[in-house]
Amino acid sequence: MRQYWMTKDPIQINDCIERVIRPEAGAISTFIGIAREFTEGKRTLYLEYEAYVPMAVKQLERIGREIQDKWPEARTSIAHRIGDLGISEIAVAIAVSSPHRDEAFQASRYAIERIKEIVPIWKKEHWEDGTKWMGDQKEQVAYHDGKLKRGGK
Amino acid sequence: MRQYWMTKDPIQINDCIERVIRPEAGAISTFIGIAREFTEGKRTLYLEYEAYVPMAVKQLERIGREIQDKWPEARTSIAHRIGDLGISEIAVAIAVSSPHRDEAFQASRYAIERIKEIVPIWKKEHWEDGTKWMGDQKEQVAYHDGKLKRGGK
Amino acid sequence: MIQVLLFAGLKDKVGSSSLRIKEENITIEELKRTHLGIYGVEELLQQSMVAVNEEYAEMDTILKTGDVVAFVPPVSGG
Amino acid sequence: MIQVLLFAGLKDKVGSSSLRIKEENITIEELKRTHLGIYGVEELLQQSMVAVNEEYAEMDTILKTGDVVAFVPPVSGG
Repeated sequence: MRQYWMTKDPIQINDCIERVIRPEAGAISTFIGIAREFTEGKRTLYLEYEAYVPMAVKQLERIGREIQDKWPEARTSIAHRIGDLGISEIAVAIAVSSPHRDEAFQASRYAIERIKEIVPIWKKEHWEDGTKWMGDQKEQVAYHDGKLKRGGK
Repeated sequence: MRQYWMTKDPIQINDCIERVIRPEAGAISTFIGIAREFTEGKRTLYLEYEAYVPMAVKQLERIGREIQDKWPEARTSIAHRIGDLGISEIAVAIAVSSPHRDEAFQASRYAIERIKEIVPIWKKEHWEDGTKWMGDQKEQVAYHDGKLKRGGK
Repeated sequence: MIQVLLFAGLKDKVGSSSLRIKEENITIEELKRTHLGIYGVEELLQQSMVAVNEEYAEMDTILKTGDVVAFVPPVSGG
Repeated sequence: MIQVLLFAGLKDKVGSSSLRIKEENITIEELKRTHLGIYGVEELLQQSMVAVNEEYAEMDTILKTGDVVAFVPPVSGG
């Protein structure tokens, strides 16, 4: 059972949760990114996600290793959707378990921030009046010169 | 459909998630507290939760109002189990949706901290060699003089 | 008549989850002192929060007949 | 032979998701300058990270034949 995957099929958060449950775990923090219909009044019809799939999986695995380095007792699972998503469908699901809640919260937050930095996935907004490939949503200067922001230890 | 409830039946995180999804939501942060088998090597056989149920529901609703005051666009749902729980069963499930992830993370963290402060629920550990009612796990001085730590605005 | 609810360790030590006390117009502090002293649970009561009719209340709240007073030992939900 | 992969806006502007370039022993920077200039995507390439064989790489990496170079425009997953 892979802990990190990309899929064209709808994601169930429980698929991630069941991969991180273990007897030492007392806390699970999950993060779910869903397709938002209204952004400051502007209406999205659907989202389209494209990815460099094999590399995206490797980068998700890398995020998992970074989390394990930072929080050794944490266990992580991440799934990301590709293709077309209707409103309120799950784009990304992250689950992190740990003995106590503090690390679980920190690690799941870390995971989504890193996804937005290093995982080769792109979102295209389909509005009523046009489309646009979104990028650079973190407004990281690091992107602009084409360099990778290093994480981990 | 109630957003906040206490139950003797197993909790599904999706029951909380479906209560907070809305077209403006792009992020959902959930927290799941599960029965941990091993705590620093000591083995728990099962957990028992007791609650002052009607008041506990009111306090969960109060936490929801506090969250709405702090993060007006957040929507919250919380379920807490009572009775006996086997290892890895869900004791508490929290889901918070919001347009963006920062508020969702903050609010779900806030919810679990407040649950541990003000909601009249008690956990009894059943170990191989005895039992104990747990209390004061936050080590809040506020408890020792019987005063309520005020939250909200 | 005032109803007193007890939970968790407090319930175990007192040996009951509910007490009925024939009093009214007394404060919670007075109720503790005059009616709960016999159970030897001073320390737990000292650590407990108190609720009247399902809402947290202060120790100087005056209890009316029919009120339900709950002693809430340090909570451990979640 | 070097394979170049393009994604998202970069793919749309170039009009292809993959290019085959008859070169070897050149840096990524040189590849960009000599073979991608014709597509008018300098700004997007400038903002992009680059990966060789599915791992992020620096612009001065020297490409061997058979390498797969991916230009990764600012990502927007999650």
